[in-house]
Amino acid sequence: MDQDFKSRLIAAMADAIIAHAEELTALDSAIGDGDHGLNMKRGFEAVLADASNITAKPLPDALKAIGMTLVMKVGGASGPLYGTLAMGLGKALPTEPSVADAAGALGRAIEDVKARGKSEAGQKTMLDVLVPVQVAFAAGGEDIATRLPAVAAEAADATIPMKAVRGRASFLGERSIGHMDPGARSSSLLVQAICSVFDEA
Amino acid sequence: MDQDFKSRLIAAMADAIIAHAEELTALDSAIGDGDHGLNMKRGFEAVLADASNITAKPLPDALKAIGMTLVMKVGGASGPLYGTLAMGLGKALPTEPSVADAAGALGRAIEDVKARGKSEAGQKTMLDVLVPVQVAFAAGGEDIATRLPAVAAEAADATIPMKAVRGRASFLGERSIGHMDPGARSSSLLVQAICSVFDEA
Amino acid sequence: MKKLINAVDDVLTESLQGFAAVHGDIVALGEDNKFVRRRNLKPGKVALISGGGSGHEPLHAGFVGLGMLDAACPGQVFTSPTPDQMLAAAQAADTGAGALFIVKNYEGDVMNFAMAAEMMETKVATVITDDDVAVETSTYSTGRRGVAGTLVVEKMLGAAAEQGRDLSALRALGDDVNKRTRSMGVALTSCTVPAAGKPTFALGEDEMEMGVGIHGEPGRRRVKLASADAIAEEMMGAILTDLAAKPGTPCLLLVNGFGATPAMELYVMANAARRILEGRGFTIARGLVGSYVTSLDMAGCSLTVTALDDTTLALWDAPVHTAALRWGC
Amino acid sequence: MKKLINAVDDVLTESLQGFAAVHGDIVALGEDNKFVRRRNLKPGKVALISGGGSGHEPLHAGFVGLGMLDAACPGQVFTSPTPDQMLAAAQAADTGAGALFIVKNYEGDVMNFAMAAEMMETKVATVITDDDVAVETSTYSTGRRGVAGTLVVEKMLGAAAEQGRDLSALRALGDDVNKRTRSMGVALTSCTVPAAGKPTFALGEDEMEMGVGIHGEPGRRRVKLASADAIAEEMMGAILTDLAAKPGTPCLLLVNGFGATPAMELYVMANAARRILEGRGFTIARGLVGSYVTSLDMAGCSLTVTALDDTTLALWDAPVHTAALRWGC
Ligand SMILES: Nc1ncnc2c1ncn2[C@@H]1O[C@H](COP(=O)(O)OP(=O)(O)O)[C@@H](O)[C@H]1O
Ligand SMILES: Nc1ncnc2c1ncn2[C@@H]1O[C@H](COP(=O)(O)OP(=O)(O)O)[C@@H](O)[C@H]1O
Ligand SMILES: [Mg+2]
Ligand SMILES: [Mg+2]
Ligand SMILES: [Mg+2]
Ligand SMILES: [Mg+2]
Repeated sequence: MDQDFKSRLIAAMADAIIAHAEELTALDSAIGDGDHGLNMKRGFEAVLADASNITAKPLPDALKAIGMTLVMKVGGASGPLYGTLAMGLGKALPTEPSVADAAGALGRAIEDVKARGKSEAGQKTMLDVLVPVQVAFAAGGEDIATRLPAVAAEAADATIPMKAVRGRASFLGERSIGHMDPGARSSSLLVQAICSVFDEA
Repeated sequence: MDQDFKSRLIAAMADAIIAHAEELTALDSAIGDGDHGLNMKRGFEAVLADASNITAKPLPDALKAIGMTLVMKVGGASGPLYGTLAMGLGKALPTEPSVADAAGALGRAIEDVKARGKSEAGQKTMLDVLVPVQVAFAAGGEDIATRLPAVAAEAADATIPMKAVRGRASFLGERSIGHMDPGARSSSLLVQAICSVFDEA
Repeated sequence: MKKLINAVDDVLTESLQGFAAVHGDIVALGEDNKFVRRRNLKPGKVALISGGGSGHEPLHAGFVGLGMLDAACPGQVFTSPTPDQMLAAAQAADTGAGALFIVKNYEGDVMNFAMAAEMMETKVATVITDDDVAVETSTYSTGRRGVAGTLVVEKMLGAAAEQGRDLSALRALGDDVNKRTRSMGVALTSCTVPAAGKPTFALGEDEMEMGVGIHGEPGRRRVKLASADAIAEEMMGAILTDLAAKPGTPCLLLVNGFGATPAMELYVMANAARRILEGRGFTIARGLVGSYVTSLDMAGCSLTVTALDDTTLALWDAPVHTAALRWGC
Repeated sequence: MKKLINAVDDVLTESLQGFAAVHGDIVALGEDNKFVRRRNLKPGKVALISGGGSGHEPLHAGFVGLGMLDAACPGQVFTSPTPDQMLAAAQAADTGAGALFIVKNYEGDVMNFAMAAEMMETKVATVITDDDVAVETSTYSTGRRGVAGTLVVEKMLGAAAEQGRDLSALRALGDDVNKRTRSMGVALTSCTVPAAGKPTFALGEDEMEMGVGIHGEPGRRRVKLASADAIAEEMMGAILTDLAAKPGTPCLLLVNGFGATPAMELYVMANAARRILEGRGFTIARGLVGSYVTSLDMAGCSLTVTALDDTTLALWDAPVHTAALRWGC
């Protein structure tokens, strides 16, 4: 993967998060503490600021560097979780991965996230987007980069009727029902951003 | 002065203050600390509660008792001042005063108030009602009890354009201009209440 | 009106009862709640008695205890207490060396304490605090208000009284500390007097009241909301001009919250005030940040500067053990 | 949004700088504001390190000092600090006996402290506080939130660490104190996160949020504004049911303001809580009333009860010298 492509991936992710920061914060205000957008924005601004260093590295190291930056800059619950995801991908991916490599690596990175969060899909968290996206990705097929954003968006929507049992929203019990999980939304935004870059390619 | 007449005087004063407590507080909110109505109400409620004891005393002692009750219950600036006024009247009045006695006693009681407040008429305080009322009272003439309320009301109105140099309103300097002084208003209400009882008699 | 209270008429009583219950090791409540007294008096020491309208908590009851006040008389909310309260407090706290009244300069307070002093048969003297530079004075007017600087006067007098100074020495010291002390405040919101049920004044979403008093009295002027730095600049400018202390003078800086302003903002203001003081060549020898002289639930703060010398610095550092201020013991 | 601040992005830094300047005798600020450290460490003592999102001041930095914390890591407002902060704090505060992390039970905090613990090469243990009974727990959920009871855990652990207890004894003690401690809160208004610029939630003029968290998270239910007595009854009911302590047990009562509630109201609540506790046969051995674990400018308060025994009572009474709590020295 060349440096320019990595740059475009980082820019797309950062742009998506920054553009939707207020929306993410508003979602988090409803069932959390109203900082998810601010947290993610701070993290991806830091990644963006360090982009030339990061993209100079081979893909696995670049991902580990992104993960470390997210851990050190995002804070909150999403920092360690997205950081773990990125670092997990970095550990599992070869320098020039195939689609199958990527799907497998995502699966392993998601396991790391579950271990870090003591969580599973179905608990109204980012995992409710990450897991179905990984499943669809692993199933593969034509135009996968074109189809995944819809899978992610639907999965994020599907968190609305869920009752949270992880994350801050879990303190609300029944009252968490009826709102989209902010982390599910940010995951969906990131999937969309990444896919758009692959789509253009 | 018989006990019933003293009772009616107390009731008239207390009723007037209690009925206008919110108005007095609103005036004090504009250029003071918003408690004049509450203070006066608390004081006159205490006088009312003790009315049977008070009215059993001869006039001078009844006035001293009212003054002591006001001092101990009103608090703020108006407590010592109205208390001093009533105690001053009690000291200066004979048991069965003539109109001339009354005007003279009021004059001496007002001097006590000035000494207590280190103040003079013209400083946007209750004295701007008490002083002209005493002057008109001392001048005497027909239907004095019918004419004094208008003197008092006009005098209270005349405090509106004044700049305060005594009382809490003085901290405002120029900004005290354009509002009626709350103590001037309560004095005018008391004059009106007292005169109405004499008028009926 | 949103307040954690029961009936409006019971706020003061219940608050005092809660206070006395929680701080029963330090204070005792007088009959009819007329005063809050130091539990263990020190015989032979001049009794320091303060008081004023309620709604400024922890002032004054929170400053009763070793090294500060011997008694505090709580008036109704924002209303001076009455002479019977001061008489009862003096009777309870005076162990023979006389009583010193510490009174904030409001005519109500001054007159009520004066009446009490006239009625007393034992030795009494009075110190009046008037540290608020927001009020532009003239020789004809009532003068300035006593505000947060009163805390400094009470602390230093408390230490001196504990050391055994006599009544006239304490009165002179009180006047000296008051002269060394200047304050100014700003409000971002009004306060709401419980009995009134609605805000005392109305401020727009983008307005503040510069030079506000501690009862929500209007101040110098109503202005557009400004940054912490700009606010501190105006307040410190007025304070330092009036104080006219020599650069290099060690200062005590008190950043005082009005009741609804959290510590995070007070420390932002402390930082702003510090930069200004240091920029003008003053040293911050001591600092105190917190909500000590409040106006019910008003948002905003005041800044107070006391120009210290060796004596006043030592008095500030002396042990104090009250509900709201405690150090050295 | 009405706040005494400069630029939104500078609030945290400036507040920390103001704090460090005013309390320079007690604390020092770490590089890049990663942590606030006790100025004079005690060699051989286990280092107590806490931290969490900012906006709860004086928690935690205000509790750094003799007899309490050795370091506190401030996160962004309401956002857990990051592992580099805890690593830096541990490096600065650990004098060889290891570090104990005191963490409020939020997944963000727990995970960030866990990552730091995994990265550390020196001895480390963790105590998690979860005193908030407003959250109805189940075995599947994240459990309860850590709220104002964290102060009690930090104070008692601080005293025990000062006395030389080792890391595993301190961890066990921390768990014990946490189990003895229950809290619940109520909000009368929302708070406003500076970077968000508007209130986190909206409450009607006649509504309150019963069981609110310390970040303005919704609580058990939104209800009509009630009297102090009724509020205290519901909160103490939930606390005492859950605590299940024997009548007669001596208790510590903490009445904690959320930032915009003045002392007068807190003491009304203290009085209400006291009557309920005493009515149920408990003794209030110690009380603390003030704004210690806040939610920026939220109005409201929490009640905390700790069931004491001789050990925990002595640990509470032991000397402490921090910016926000000080006694015995
Ligand atoms: N244990 C967990 N497992 C997986 N995802 C989680 C977990 N806890 C929280 N999250 C995700 O993190 C999001 C919240 O992130 P953020 O608001 O940045 O942190 P915080 O909750 O600490 O304020 C949630 O919406 C949820 O998707
Ligand atoms: N020095 C004074 N001399 C005469 N009247 C005064 C003086 N100071 C205050 N007053 C009167 O008292 C009134 C205010 O009374 P009140 O509100 O009850 O007391 P406070 O100002 O202490 O709150 C003023 O409106 C004014 O008429
Ligand atoms: Mg959040
Ligand atoms: Mg008034
Ligand atoms: Mg008043
Ligand atoms: Mg958060």
